[in-house]
Amino acid sequence: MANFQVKRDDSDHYSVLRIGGFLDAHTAPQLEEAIQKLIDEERYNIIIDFKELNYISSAGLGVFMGFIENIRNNSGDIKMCGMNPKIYRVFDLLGFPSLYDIVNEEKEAVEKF
Amino acid sequence: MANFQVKRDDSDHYSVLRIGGFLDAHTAPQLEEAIQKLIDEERYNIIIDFKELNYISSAGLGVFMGFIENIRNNSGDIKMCGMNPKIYRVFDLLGFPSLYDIVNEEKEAVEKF
Amino acid sequence: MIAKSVHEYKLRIPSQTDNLELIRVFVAKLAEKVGFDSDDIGKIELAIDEACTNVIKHAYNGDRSKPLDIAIQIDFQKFAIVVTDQGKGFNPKKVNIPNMDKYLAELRVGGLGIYLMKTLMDEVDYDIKPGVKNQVRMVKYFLDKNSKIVQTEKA
Amino acid sequence: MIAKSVHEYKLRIPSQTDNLELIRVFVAKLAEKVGFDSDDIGKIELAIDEACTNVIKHAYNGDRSKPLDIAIQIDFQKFAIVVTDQGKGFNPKKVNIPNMDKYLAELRVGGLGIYLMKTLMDEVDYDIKPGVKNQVRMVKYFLDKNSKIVQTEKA
Ligand SMILES: Nc1ncnc2c1ncn2[C@@H]1O[C@H](COP(=O)(O)OP(=O)(O)O)[C@@H](O)[C@H]1O
Ligand SMILES: Nc1ncnc2c1ncn2[C@@H]1O[C@H](COP(=O)(O)OP(=O)(O)O)[C@@H](O)[C@H]1O
Repeated sequence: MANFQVKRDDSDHYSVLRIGGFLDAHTAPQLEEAIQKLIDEERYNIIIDFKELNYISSAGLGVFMGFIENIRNNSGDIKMCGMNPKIYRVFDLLGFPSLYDIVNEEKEAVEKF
Repeated sequence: MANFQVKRDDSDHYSVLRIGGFLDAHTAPQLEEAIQKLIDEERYNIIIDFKELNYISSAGLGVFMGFIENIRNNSGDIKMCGMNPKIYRVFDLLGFPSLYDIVNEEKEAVEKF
Repeated sequence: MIAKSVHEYKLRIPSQTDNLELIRVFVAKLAEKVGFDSDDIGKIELAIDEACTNVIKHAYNGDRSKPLDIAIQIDFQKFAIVVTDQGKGFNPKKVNIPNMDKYLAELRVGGLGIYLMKTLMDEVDYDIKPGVKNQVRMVKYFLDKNSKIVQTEKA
Repeated sequence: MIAKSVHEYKLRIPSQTDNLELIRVFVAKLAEKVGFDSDDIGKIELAIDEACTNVIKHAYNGDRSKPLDIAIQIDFQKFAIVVTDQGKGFNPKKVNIPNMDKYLAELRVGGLGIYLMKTLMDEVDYDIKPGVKNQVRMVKYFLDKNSKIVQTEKA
Protein backbone atom coordinates (compact mmCIF):
# COMPACT_ATOMS: atom_id res chain seq x y z
CA MET A 1 0.00 0.00 0.00
CA ALA A 2 1.32 3.41 -0.95
CA ASN A 3 0.13 4.57 2.44
CA PHE A 4 2.77 7.08 3.47
CA GLN A 5 4.44 9.86 1.54
CA VAL A 6 7.12 12.35 2.47
CA LYS A 7 8.07 15.25 0.20
CA ARG A 8 10.93 17.63 0.92
CA ASP A 9 11.14 21.35 0.14
CA ASP A 10 14.35 23.22 0.97
CA SER A 11 14.56 26.98 1.61
CA ASP A 12 17.62 28.99 2.55
CA HIS A 13 17.26 28.65 6.28
CA TYR A 14 14.99 25.68 6.74
CA SER A 15 13.61 22.52 5.16
CA VAL A 16 10.00 21.38 5.06
CA LEU A 17 9.00 17.72 5.13
CA ARG A 18 5.43 17.35 3.90
CA ILE A 19 4.07 14.06 5.20
CA GLY A 20 0.90 12.32 4.11
CA GLY A 21 -1.06 9.11 4.68
CA PHE A 22 -0.52 6.93 7.73
CA LEU A 23 2.43 7.23 10.09
CA ASP A 24 2.64 3.98 12.04
CA ALA A 25 5.21 1.32 12.97
CA HIS A 26 5.30 0.26 9.33
CA THR A 27 5.91 3.64 7.77
CA ALA A 28 7.87 5.42 10.55
CA PRO A 29 11.23 4.22 9.11
CA GLN A 30 10.54 6.28 5.95
CA LEU A 31 10.20 9.46 7.97
CA GLU A 32 13.23 8.52 10.05
CA GLU A 33 15.25 8.21 6.89
CA ALA A 34 14.12 11.60 5.60
CA ILE A 35 15.03 13.34 8.85
CA GLN A 36 18.35 11.49 9.09
CA LYS A 37 19.18 12.75 5.61
CA LEU A 38 18.52 16.36 6.68
CA ILE A 39 20.79 15.88 9.68
CA ASP A 40 23.50 14.35 7.52
CA GLU A 41 23.31 17.51 5.41
CA GLU A 42 23.46 19.61 8.60
CA ARG A 43 20.03 21.08 7.91
CA TYR A 44 18.76 21.38 11.47
CA ASN A 45 15.84 23.78 10.98
CA ILE A 46 13.04 21.40 10.12
CA ILE A 47 9.34 22.02 9.59
CA ILE A 48 7.02 19.04 9.46
CA ASP A 49 3.88 19.81 7.48
CA PHE A 50 1.14 17.41 8.65
CA LYS A 51 -1.56 18.66 6.28
CA GLU A 52 -1.92 15.38 4.36
CA LEU A 53 -1.37 13.10 7.35
CA ASN A 54 -4.43 11.10 8.39
CA TYR A 55 -3.11 8.96 11.20
CA ILE A 56 -0.27 8.76 13.71
CA SER A 57 0.60 6.14 16.33
CA SER A 58 3.28 6.18 19.05
CA ALA A 59 5.74 4.76 16.53
CA GLY A 60 5.33 8.01 14.59
CA LEU A 61 5.70 10.17 17.69
CA GLY A 62 8.85 8.22 18.51
CA VAL A 63 10.52 9.43 15.33
CA PHE A 64 10.42 13.05 16.51
CA MET A 65 11.55 12.11 20.04
CA GLY A 66 14.44 10.14 18.57
CA PHE A 67 15.92 13.17 16.79
CA ILE A 68 14.92 16.22 18.79
CA GLU A 69 17.83 16.17 21.26
CA ASN A 70 20.46 15.97 18.54
CA ILE A 71 18.72 18.64 16.49
CA ARG A 72 18.42 21.08 19.40
CA ASN A 73 22.06 20.43 20.40
CA ASN A 74 22.88 21.73 16.93
CA SER A 75 20.83 24.92 17.45
CA GLY A 76 18.05 23.60 15.26
CA ASP A 77 14.48 22.62 15.95
CA ILE A 78 11.49 20.66 14.66
CA LYS A 79 8.45 22.91 14.17
CA MET A 80 5.10 21.38 13.26
CA CYS A 81 2.19 22.76 11.24
CA GLY A 82 -1.04 21.81 9.52
CA MET A 83 -2.25 19.06 11.88
CA ASN A 84 -5.88 18.04 11.52
CA PRO A 85 -7.81 17.80 14.82
CA LYS A 86 -7.51 14.01 14.99
CA ILE A 87 -3.71 14.14 14.80
CA TYR A 88 -3.47 17.10 17.15
CA ARG A 89 -5.54 15.22 19.74
CA VAL A 90 -2.90 12.49 19.94
CA PHE A 91 -0.09 15.03 20.44
CA ASP A 92 -2.20 16.85 23.00
CA LEU A 93 -3.11 13.68 24.91
CA LEU A 94 0.58 13.12 25.61
CA GLY A 95 1.51 16.72 26.36
CA PHE A 96 3.67 17.13 23.25
CA PRO A 97 2.55 20.74 22.67
CA SER A 98 4.73 21.73 25.65
CA LEU A 99 7.79 20.35 23.87
CA TYR A 100 7.18 21.33 20.24
CA ASP A 101 5.94 24.47 18.55
CA ILE A 102 2.75 23.37 16.82
CA VAL A 103 1.11 26.01 14.60
CA ASN A 104 -1.50 26.12 11.88
CA GLU A 105 0.35 27.61 8.94
CA GLU A 106 3.78 26.95 7.54
CA LYS A 107 4.67 30.63 7.58
CA GLU A 108 4.01 30.83 11.33
CA ALA A 109 6.36 27.89 11.75
CA VAL A 110 9.06 29.69 9.75
CA GLU A 111 8.76 32.71 12.06
CA LYS A 112 9.36 30.47 15.08
CA PHE A 113 13.00 29.76 14.14
CA MET B 1 -24.09 1.77 9.21
CA ALA B 2 -26.05 4.37 7.27
CA ASN B 3 -24.80 2.65 4.16
CA PHE B 4 -27.75 2.89 1.80
CA GLN B 5 -30.04 5.78 0.99
CA VAL B 6 -33.03 6.11 -1.29
CA LYS B 7 -34.68 9.46 -2.04
CA ARG B 8 -37.84 9.83 -4.09
CA ASP B 9 -38.79 12.66 -6.46
CA ASP B 10 -42.19 12.57 -8.14
CA SER B 11 -43.00 14.34 -11.42
CA ASP B 12 -46.29 14.26 -13.31
CA HIS B 13 -45.55 11.23 -15.43
CA TYR B 14 -42.77 9.49 -13.60
CA SER B 15 -40.98 9.04 -10.30
CA VAL B 16 -37.24 9.08 -9.65
CA LEU B 17 -35.60 6.98 -6.96
CA ARG B 18 -32.13 8.34 -6.21
CA ILE B 19 -30.11 5.57 -4.60
CA GLY B 20 -26.79 5.93 -2.82
CA GLY B 21 -24.25 3.88 -0.88
CA PHE B 22 -24.13 0.09 -1.06
CA LEU B 23 -26.88 -2.07 -2.52
CA ASP B 24 -26.34 -5.60 -1.20
CA ALA B 25 -28.32 -8.38 0.50
CA HIS B 26 -28.52 -6.23 3.62
CA THR B 27 -29.86 -3.07 2.03
CA ALA B 28 -31.86 -4.50 -0.92
CA PRO B 29 -35.06 -4.70 1.19
CA GLN B 30 -35.01 -0.90 1.53
CA LEU B 31 -35.07 -0.46 -2.24
CA GLU B 32 -37.71 -3.18 -2.55
CA GLU B 33 -39.91 -1.28 -0.14
CA ALA B 34 -39.49 1.98 -2.06
CA ILE B 35 -40.43 0.35 -5.38
CA GLN B 36 -43.33 -1.54 -3.81
CA LYS B 37 -44.67 1.76 -2.52
CA LEU B 38 -44.58 3.26 -6.04
CA ILE B 39 -46.45 0.24 -7.36
CA ASP B 40 -49.03 0.49 -4.58
CA GLU B 41 -49.60 4.07 -5.73
CA GLU B 42 -49.83 2.84 -9.33
CA ARG B 43 -46.81 4.88 -10.34
CA TYR B 44 -45.29 2.55 -12.92
CA ASN B 45 -42.93 4.91 -14.72
CA ILE B 46 -39.82 4.61 -12.59
CA ILE B 47 -36.35 6.07 -13.05
CA ILE B 48 -33.54 4.77 -10.88
CA ASP B 49 -30.76 7.33 -10.49
CA PHE B 50 -27.54 5.46 -9.61
CA LYS B 51 -25.33 8.53 -9.32
CA GLU B 52 -24.54 8.09 -5.62
CA LEU B 53 -24.42 4.28 -5.68
CA ASN B 54 -20.98 2.81 -5.03
CA TYR B 55 -21.66 -0.90 -5.03
CA ILE B 56 -24.19 -3.48 -6.20
CA SER B 57 -24.37 -7.25 -5.74
CA SER B 58 -26.74 -9.80 -7.24
CA ALA B 59 -29.14 -9.15 -4.35
CA GLY B 60 -29.48 -5.60 -5.69
CA LEU B 61 -29.95 -6.75 -9.27
CA GLY B 62 -32.62 -9.13 -8.00
CA VAL B 63 -34.76 -6.23 -6.81
CA PHE B 64 -35.20 -4.93 -10.35
CA MET B 65 -35.85 -8.42 -11.75
CA GLY B 66 -38.45 -8.99 -9.04
CA PHE B 67 -40.59 -6.05 -10.15
CA ILE B 68 -39.99 -5.59 -13.86
CA GLU B 69 -42.64 -8.05 -15.11
CA ASN B 70 -45.42 -6.53 -13.01
CA ILE B 71 -44.36 -3.00 -13.96
CA ARG B 72 -44.25 -3.73 -17.70
CA ASN B 73 -47.60 -5.54 -17.49
CA ASN B 74 -48.94 -2.23 -16.25
CA SER B 75 -47.43 -0.34 -19.22
CA GLY B 76 -44.68 1.07 -17.06
CA ASP B 77 -40.93 0.58 -17.05
CA ILE B 78 -37.77 0.93 -15.00
CA LYS B 79 -35.23 3.24 -16.68
CA MET B 80 -31.75 3.58 -15.24
CA CYS B 81 -29.31 6.50 -15.29
CA GLY B 82 -26.11 7.83 -13.74
CA MET B 83 -24.25 4.56 -13.21
CA ASN B 84 -20.55 4.86 -12.51
CA PRO B 85 -18.34 2.51 -14.55
CA LYS B 86 -17.94 0.02 -11.68
CA ILE B 87 -21.69 -0.43 -11.34
CA TYR B 88 -22.25 -0.51 -15.10
CA ARG B 89 -19.67 -3.26 -15.44
CA VAL B 90 -21.75 -5.55 -13.22
CA PHE B 91 -24.90 -4.90 -15.25
CA ASP B 92 -22.95 -5.41 -18.44
CA LEU B 93 -21.33 -8.65 -17.28
CA LEU B 94 -24.80 -10.18 -16.96
CA GLY B 95 -26.28 -8.72 -20.14
CA PHE B 96 -28.75 -6.47 -18.33
CA PRO B 97 -28.35 -3.64 -20.87
CA SER B 98 -30.41 -5.75 -23.30
CA LEU B 99 -33.31 -5.74 -20.86
CA TYR B 100 -33.20 -2.22 -19.39
CA ASP B 101 -32.70 1.23 -20.86
CA ILE B 102 -29.49 2.44 -19.20
CA VAL B 103 -28.56 6.05 -20.01
CA ASN B 104 -26.25 8.70 -18.61
CA GLU B 105 -28.58 11.57 -17.75
CA GLU B 106 -31.95 11.63 -16.07
CA LYS B 107 -33.46 13.66 -18.89
CA GLU B 108 -32.54 11.00 -21.43
CA ALA B 109 -34.29 8.48 -19.19
CA VAL B 110 -37.43 10.63 -19.13
CA GLU B 111 -37.47 10.71 -22.92
CA LYS B 112 -37.41 6.92 -23.06
CA PHE B 113 -40.94 6.58 -21.59
CA MET C 1 5.95 -7.58 -2.38
CA ILE C 2 4.66 -11.15 -1.98
CA ALA C 3 7.03 -13.52 -0.25
CA LYS C 4 7.39 -17.08 -1.55
CA SER C 5 5.62 -18.56 1.47
CA VAL C 6 1.86 -18.56 1.97
CA HIS C 7 0.42 -15.71 4.00
CA GLU C 8 -2.87 -16.58 5.59
CA TYR C 9 -5.53 -14.19 6.88
CA LYS C 10 -8.51 -15.60 8.74
CA LEU C 11 -11.76 -13.98 9.67
CA ARG C 12 -14.66 -15.47 11.63
CA ILE C 13 -17.83 -13.42 11.97
CA PRO C 14 -21.53 -13.94 12.71
CA SER C 15 -23.48 -14.86 9.55
CA GLN C 16 -25.56 -11.71 9.23
CA THR C 17 -26.13 -9.53 6.19
CA ASP C 18 -25.09 -6.44 8.13
CA ASN C 19 -21.54 -7.86 8.15
CA LEU C 20 -21.27 -7.95 4.35
CA GLU C 21 -19.87 -4.43 4.15
CA LEU C 22 -17.20 -5.25 6.73
CA ILE C 23 -16.21 -8.37 4.80
CA ARG C 24 -15.95 -6.42 1.54
CA VAL C 25 -13.87 -3.67 3.14
CA PHE C 26 -11.49 -6.21 4.66
CA VAL C 27 -11.00 -8.25 1.51
CA ALA C 28 -10.76 -5.19 -0.74
CA LYS C 29 -8.06 -3.69 1.50
CA LEU C 30 -6.10 -6.92 1.37
CA ALA C 31 -6.48 -7.15 -2.40
CA GLU C 32 -5.25 -3.56 -2.68
CA LYS C 33 -2.31 -4.33 -0.41
CA VAL C 34 -1.07 -7.14 -2.64
CA GLY C 35 -1.31 -4.91 -5.70
CA PHE C 36 -4.50 -5.76 -7.61
CA ASP C 37 -5.86 -2.92 -9.74
CA SER C 38 -9.23 -1.39 -8.95
CA ASP C 39 -10.95 -3.50 -11.60
CA ASP C 40 -9.76 -6.75 -10.03
CA ILE C 41 -10.44 -5.43 -6.52
CA GLY C 42 -14.05 -4.82 -7.57
CA LYS C 43 -14.34 -8.37 -8.90
CA ILE C 44 -12.89 -9.92 -5.75
CA GLU C 45 -15.17 -7.77 -3.60
CA LEU C 46 -18.27 -8.90 -5.48
CA ALA C 47 -17.24 -12.57 -5.55
CA ILE C 48 -16.72 -12.70 -1.77
CA ASP C 49 -20.00 -10.87 -1.19
CA GLU C 50 -21.87 -13.46 -3.27
CA ALA C 51 -20.21 -16.38 -1.48
CA CYS C 52 -20.93 -14.92 1.96
CA THR C 53 -24.47 -13.90 1.05
CA ASN C 54 -25.10 -17.53 0.13
CA VAL C 55 -23.87 -18.73 3.51
CA ILE C 56 -26.06 -16.18 5.28
CA LYS C 57 -29.13 -16.92 3.15
CA HIS C 58 -28.88 -20.66 2.62
CA ALA C 59 -26.52 -22.43 5.02
CA TYR C 60 -28.11 -21.98 8.43
CA ASN C 61 -31.83 -21.39 7.79
CA GLY C 62 -31.37 -17.82 8.99
CA ASP C 63 -29.61 -18.57 12.29
CA ARG C 64 -27.46 -15.47 12.61
CA SER C 65 -25.39 -16.77 15.50
CA LYS C 66 -23.68 -19.38 13.33
CA PRO C 67 -20.15 -18.69 12.12
CA LEU C 68 -19.08 -17.58 8.70
CA ASP C 69 -15.39 -18.29 8.12
CA ILE C 70 -13.23 -16.57 5.57
CA ALA C 71 -9.62 -17.48 4.90
CA ILE C 72 -7.40 -15.69 2.43
CA GLN C 73 -4.24 -17.41 1.33
CA ILE C 74 -1.74 -15.37 -0.58
CA ASP C 75 1.32 -16.81 -2.28
CA PHE C 76 3.55 -15.47 -5.01
CA GLN C 77 1.16 -16.32 -7.81
CA LYS C 78 -2.36 -16.16 -6.44
CA PHE C 79 -4.96 -14.78 -4.08
CA ALA C 80 -7.23 -17.57 -2.81
CA ILE C 81 -10.39 -16.95 -0.82
CA VAL C 82 -11.97 -19.83 1.09
CA VAL C 83 -15.46 -19.30 2.52
CA THR C 84 -16.62 -21.99 4.92
CA ASP C 85 -19.89 -22.73 6.68
CA GLN C 86 -21.03 -25.63 8.87
CA GLY C 87 -24.58 -25.52 7.58
CA LYS C 88 -26.81 -27.84 5.65
CA GLY C 89 -24.79 -27.88 2.44
CA PHE C 90 -26.05 -28.44 -1.10
CA ASN C 91 -25.07 -30.20 -4.29
CA PRO C 92 -23.22 -27.71 -6.48
CA LYS C 93 -23.55 -30.05 -9.49
CA LYS C 94 -27.32 -29.71 -9.29
CA VAL C 95 -27.21 -25.92 -9.43
CA ASN C 96 -28.09 -24.79 -12.95
CA ILE C 97 -25.71 -22.23 -14.34
CA PRO C 98 -28.09 -19.80 -16.02
CA ASN C 99 -28.10 -19.14 -19.74
CA MET C 100 -28.23 -15.36 -19.50
CA ASP C 101 -30.14 -14.76 -22.76
CA LYS C 102 -32.88 -17.08 -21.60
CA TYR C 103 -32.69 -15.75 -18.06
CA LEU C 104 -33.29 -12.19 -19.19
CA ALA C 105 -35.92 -13.12 -21.78
CA GLU C 106 -37.92 -14.97 -19.14
CA LEU C 107 -37.43 -12.23 -16.53
CA ARG C 108 -36.18 -14.67 -13.94
CA VAL C 109 -35.20 -13.69 -10.42
CA GLY C 110 -32.24 -14.87 -8.29
CA GLY C 111 -29.80 -17.64 -9.01
CA LEU C 112 -27.00 -15.35 -10.21
CA GLY C 113 -24.57 -15.66 -7.27
CA ILE C 114 -22.54 -18.71 -8.23
CA TYR C 115 -22.62 -17.67 -11.90
CA LEU C 116 -21.15 -14.30 -10.93
CA MET C 117 -18.47 -15.89 -8.75
CA LYS C 118 -17.39 -18.11 -11.66
CA THR C 119 -17.38 -15.18 -14.06
CA LEU C 120 -15.41 -12.90 -11.74
CA MET C 121 -12.73 -15.31 -10.47
CA ASP C 122 -10.22 -17.54 -12.26
CA GLU C 123 -11.18 -20.69 -10.34
CA VAL C 124 -14.20 -21.60 -8.20
CA ASP C 125 -14.44 -25.00 -6.47
CA TYR C 126 -16.85 -26.39 -3.93
CA ASP C 127 -16.14 -28.97 -1.25
CA ILE C 128 -19.33 -29.96 0.57
CA LYS C 129 -19.68 -31.99 3.79
CA PRO C 130 -23.15 -31.07 5.12
CA GLY C 131 -23.20 -30.03 8.78
CA VAL C 132 -19.42 -30.31 8.97
CA LYS C 133 -17.66 -28.07 6.52
CA ASN C 134 -19.02 -26.61 3.29
CA GLN C 135 -16.35 -24.71 1.44
CA VAL C 136 -16.05 -22.66 -1.67
CA ARG C 137 -12.52 -21.79 -2.80
CA MET C 138 -12.12 -18.92 -5.25
CA VAL C 139 -8.79 -18.03 -6.82
CA LYS C 140 -7.51 -15.01 -8.66
CA TYR C 141 -4.04 -15.10 -10.20
CA PHE C 142 -1.78 -12.09 -10.07
CA LEU C 143 -0.74 -12.14 -13.71
CA ASP C 144 -4.05 -11.49 -15.33
CA LYS C 145 -2.76 -12.03 -18.83
CA ASN C 146 -1.24 -15.38 -17.93
CA SER C 147 -3.90 -16.51 -15.56
CA LYS C 148 -5.71 -18.67 -18.06
CA ILE C 149 -2.47 -20.36 -19.08
CA VAL C 150 -1.54 -21.04 -15.46
CA GLN C 151 -5.04 -22.27 -14.84
CA THR C 152 -4.96 -24.63 -17.81
CA GLU C 153 -1.60 -26.00 -16.83
CA LYS C 154 -2.88 -26.75 -13.36
CA ALA C 155 -6.21 -28.18 -14.45
CA MET D 1 -28.74 -2.17 16.94
CA ILE D 2 -26.83 -4.36 19.42
CA ALA D 3 -28.56 -7.60 20.36
CA LYS D 4 -28.43 -8.77 23.96
CA SER D 5 -26.15 -11.68 23.12
CA VAL D 6 -22.43 -11.38 22.50
CA HIS D 7 -21.35 -10.97 18.92
CA GLU D 8 -17.83 -12.14 18.30
CA TYR D 9 -15.54 -11.21 15.41
CA LYS D 10 -12.19 -12.95 15.07
CA LEU D 11 -9.22 -12.13 12.96
CA ARG D 12 -5.94 -14.02 12.63
CA ILE D 13 -3.18 -12.47 10.56
CA PRO D 14 0.60 -12.71 10.19
CA SER D 15 2.40 -10.47 12.71
CA GLN D 16 3.85 -7.93 10.29
CA THR D 17 3.77 -4.16 10.46
CA ASP D 18 2.36 -3.96 6.94
CA ASN D 19 -0.86 -5.47 8.33
CA LEU D 20 -1.44 -2.64 10.81
CA GLU D 21 -3.45 -0.59 8.33
CA LEU D 22 -5.70 -3.56 7.56
CA ILE D 23 -6.28 -4.14 11.27
CA ARG D 24 -7.16 -0.49 11.84
CA VAL D 25 -9.56 -0.42 8.89
CA PHE D 26 -11.30 -3.56 10.09
CA VAL D 27 -11.69 -2.45 13.69
CA ALA D 28 -12.67 1.10 12.77
CA LYS D 29 -15.38 -0.20 10.42
CA LEU D 30 -16.75 -2.42 13.18
CA ALA D 31 -16.66 0.43 15.70
CA GLU D 32 -18.52 2.61 13.20
CA LYS D 33 -21.08 -0.13 12.63
CA VAL D 34 -22.00 -0.33 16.32
CA GLY D 35 -22.42 3.44 16.49
CA PHE D 36 -19.30 4.95 18.06
CA ASP D 37 -18.66 8.56 17.07
CA SER D 38 -15.55 9.48 15.11
CA ASP D 39 -13.71 10.57 18.25
CA ASP D 40 -14.16 7.15 19.88
CA ILE D 41 -13.43 5.36 16.60
CA GLY D 42 -10.10 7.19 16.50
CA LYS D 43 -9.31 6.11 20.05
CA ILE D 44 -10.17 2.47 19.40
CA GLU D 45 -8.14 2.53 16.16
CA LEU D 46 -5.06 3.84 17.97
CA ALA D 47 -5.41 1.47 20.94
CA ILE D 48 -5.58 -1.61 18.72
CA ASP D 49 -2.64 -0.36 16.66
CA GLU D 50 -0.52 0.01 19.81
CA ALA D 51 -1.48 -3.46 21.09
CA CYS D 52 -0.74 -5.10 17.73
CA THR D 53 2.47 -3.13 17.21
CA ASN D 54 3.67 -4.52 20.55
CA VAL D 55 2.96 -8.08 19.46
CA ILE D 56 4.79 -7.51 16.17
CA LYS D 57 7.76 -5.75 17.83
CA HIS D 58 8.15 -7.66 21.09
CA ALA D 59 6.35 -11.02 21.15
CA TYR D 60 8.12 -13.10 18.52
CA ASN D 61 11.60 -11.59 18.14
CA GLY D 62 10.61 -10.43 14.68
CA ASP D 63 9.31 -13.75 13.35
CA ARG D 64 6.68 -12.48 10.93
CA SER D 65 5.15 -15.90 10.29
CA LYS D 66 3.75 -16.11 13.83
CA PRO D 67 0.06 -15.38 14.35
CA LEU D 68 -1.48 -12.24 15.71
CA ASP D 69 -5.02 -12.88 16.96
CA ILE D 70 -7.66 -10.26 17.41
CA ALA D 71 -11.10 -10.93 18.85
CA ILE D 72 -13.81 -8.34 19.20
CA GLN D 73 -16.70 -9.11 21.50
CA ILE D 74 -19.69 -6.84 21.33
CA ASP D 75 -22.58 -6.94 23.76
CA PHE D 76 -25.24 -4.40 24.63
CA GLN D 77 -22.98 -2.33 26.86
CA LYS D 78 -19.43 -2.65 25.56
CA PHE D 79 -16.94 -3.19 22.79
CA ALA D 80 -14.10 -5.46 23.97
CA ILE D 81 -10.93 -6.06 21.96
CA VAL D 82 -8.71 -9.00 22.85
CA VAL D 83 -5.26 -9.15 21.25
CA THR D 84 -3.43 -12.45 21.72
CA ASP D 85 0.06 -13.66 20.91
CA GLN D 86 1.88 -16.90 21.67
CA GLY D 87 5.23 -15.21 22.11
CA LYS D 88 7.67 -14.74 24.92
CA GLY D 89 5.42 -12.65 27.14
CA PHE D 90 6.47 -10.03 29.70
CA ASN D 91 5.53 -8.81 33.14
CA PRO D 92 3.06 -5.93 32.75
CA LYS D 93 3.54 -4.96 36.42
CA LYS D 94 7.20 -4.24 35.69
CA VAL D 95 6.42 -1.84 32.86
CA ASN D 96 6.76 1.72 34.12
CA ILE D 97 3.85 3.94 33.21
CA PRO D 98 5.62 7.16 32.17
CA ASN D 99 5.18 10.42 34.01
CA MET D 100 4.67 12.55 30.92
CA ASP D 101 6.15 15.77 32.33
CA LYS D 102 9.35 13.94 33.16
CA TYR D 103 9.22 11.99 29.93
CA LEU D 104 9.07 15.14 27.84
CA ALA D 105 11.60 17.06 29.95
CA GLU D 106 14.11 14.24 29.57
CA LEU D 107 13.38 13.81 25.85
CA ARG D 108 12.82 10.08 26.23
CA VAL D 109 11.98 7.78 23.34
CA GLY D 110 9.48 4.90 23.17
CA GLY D 111 7.51 3.31 25.97
CA LEU D 112 4.26 5.15 25.20
CA GLY D 113 2.19 2.26 23.79
CA ILE D 114 0.66 0.79 26.93
CA TYR D 115 0.22 4.25 28.43
CA LEU D 116 -1.74 5.31 25.34
CA MET D 117 -3.89 2.16 25.43
CA LYS D 118 -4.80 2.88 29.05
CA THR D 119 -5.54 6.51 28.29
CA LEU D 120 -7.68 5.74 25.24
CA MET D 121 -9.76 2.83 26.54
CA ASP D 122 -11.98 2.39 29.62
CA GLU D 123 -10.30 -0.83 30.77
CA VAL D 124 -7.00 -2.50 29.85
CA ASP D 125 -6.02 -5.86 31.38
CA TYR D 126 -3.18 -8.25 30.66
CA ASP D 127 -3.19 -12.01 31.04
CA ILE D 128 0.27 -13.45 30.39
CA LYS D 129 1.25 -17.11 29.90
CA PRO D 130 4.61 -16.95 28.07
CA GLY D 131 4.79 -19.16 24.97
CA VAL D 132 1.17 -20.16 25.39
CA LYS D 133 -1.19 -17.20 25.34
CA ASN D 134 -0.39 -13.59 26.10
CA GLN D 135 -3.51 -11.46 26.03
CA VAL D 136 -4.44 -7.86 26.43
CA ARG D 137 -8.15 -7.09 26.75
CA MET D 138 -9.26 -3.52 26.11
CA VAL D 139 -12.81 -2.37 26.70
CA LYS D 140 -14.78 0.66 25.61
CA TYR D 141 -18.29 1.19 26.95
CA PHE D 142 -21.03 2.52 24.73
CA LEU D 143 -22.35 5.12 27.18
CA ASP D 144 -19.32 7.35 27.36
CA LYS D 145 -20.74 9.49 30.13
CA ASN D 146 -21.44 6.45 32.33
CA SER D 147 -18.39 4.49 31.42
CA LYS D 148 -16.38 5.51 34.45
CA ILE D 149 -19.22 4.64 36.82
CA VAL D 150 -19.67 1.24 35.23
CA GLN D 151 -15.94 0.74 35.39
CA THR D 152 -15.74 1.62 39.05
CA GLU D 153 -18.65 -0.63 39.92
CA LYS D 154 -16.96 -3.53 38.19
CA ALA D 155 -13.53 -2.93 39.65
N1 LIG E 1 -23.32 -22.04 1.36
C1 LIG E 1 -24.46 -22.61 0.88
N2 LIG E 1 -25.20 -23.44 1.68
C2 LIG E 1 -26.33 -24.02 1.21
N3 LIG E 1 -26.79 -23.84 -0.05
C3 LIG E 1 -26.10 -23.03 -0.89
C4 LIG E 1 -24.91 -22.38 -0.46
N4 LIG E 1 -24.44 -21.65 -1.53
C5 LIG E 1 -25.30 -21.85 -2.53
N5 LIG E 1 -26.32 -22.69 -2.18
C6 LIG E 1 -27.42 -23.19 -3.04
O1 LIG E 1 -27.12 -22.88 -4.39
C7 LIG E 1 -28.19 -22.14 -4.97
C8 LIG E 1 -27.68 -21.16 -6.04
O2 LIG E 1 -26.97 -20.09 -5.43
P1 LIG E 1 -26.77 -18.71 -6.19
O3 LIG E 1 -26.30 -19.01 -7.57
O4 LIG E 1 -25.90 -17.87 -5.37
O5 LIG E 1 -28.21 -18.06 -6.33
P2 LIG E 1 -29.29 -17.68 -5.20
O6 LIG E 1 -28.56 -17.54 -3.90
O7 LIG E 1 -29.87 -16.40 -5.69
O8 LIG E 1 -30.29 -18.80 -5.18
C9 LIG E 1 -28.91 -21.50 -3.82
O9 LIG E 1 -30.26 -21.22 -4.10
C10 LIG E 1 -28.74 -22.55 -2.72
O10 LIG E 1 -29.76 -23.53 -2.82
N1 LIG F 1 2.85 -8.50 23.43
C1 LIG F 1 4.01 -8.28 24.07
N2 LIG F 1 4.96 -9.27 24.15
C2 LIG F 1 6.12 -9.06 24.80
N3 LIG F 1 6.45 -7.90 25.41
C3 LIG F 1 5.55 -6.88 25.37
C4 LIG F 1 4.31 -7.01 24.70
N4 LIG F 1 3.64 -5.85 24.84
C5 LIG F 1 4.42 -5.04 25.56
N5 LIG F 1 5.58 -5.64 25.87
C6 LIG F 1 6.69 -5.08 26.71
O1 LIG F 1 6.22 -3.90 27.33
C7 LIG F 1 7.09 -2.80 27.05
C8 LIG F 1 6.33 -1.48 27.00
O2 LIG F 1 5.51 -1.43 25.87
P1 LIG F 1 5.00 -0.03 25.31
O3 LIG F 1 4.46 0.77 26.42
O4 LIG F 1 4.04 -0.31 24.19
O5 LIG F 1 6.28 0.72 24.75
P2 LIG F 1 7.36 0.28 23.65
O6 LIG F 1 6.72 -0.76 22.80
O7 LIG F 1 7.67 1.54 22.92
O8 LIG F 1 8.54 -0.24 24.44
C9 LIG F 1 7.78 -3.19 25.76
O9 LIG F 1 9.02 -2.58 25.62
C10 LIG F 1 7.90 -4.70 25.90
O10 LIG F 1 9.04 -5.04 26.64
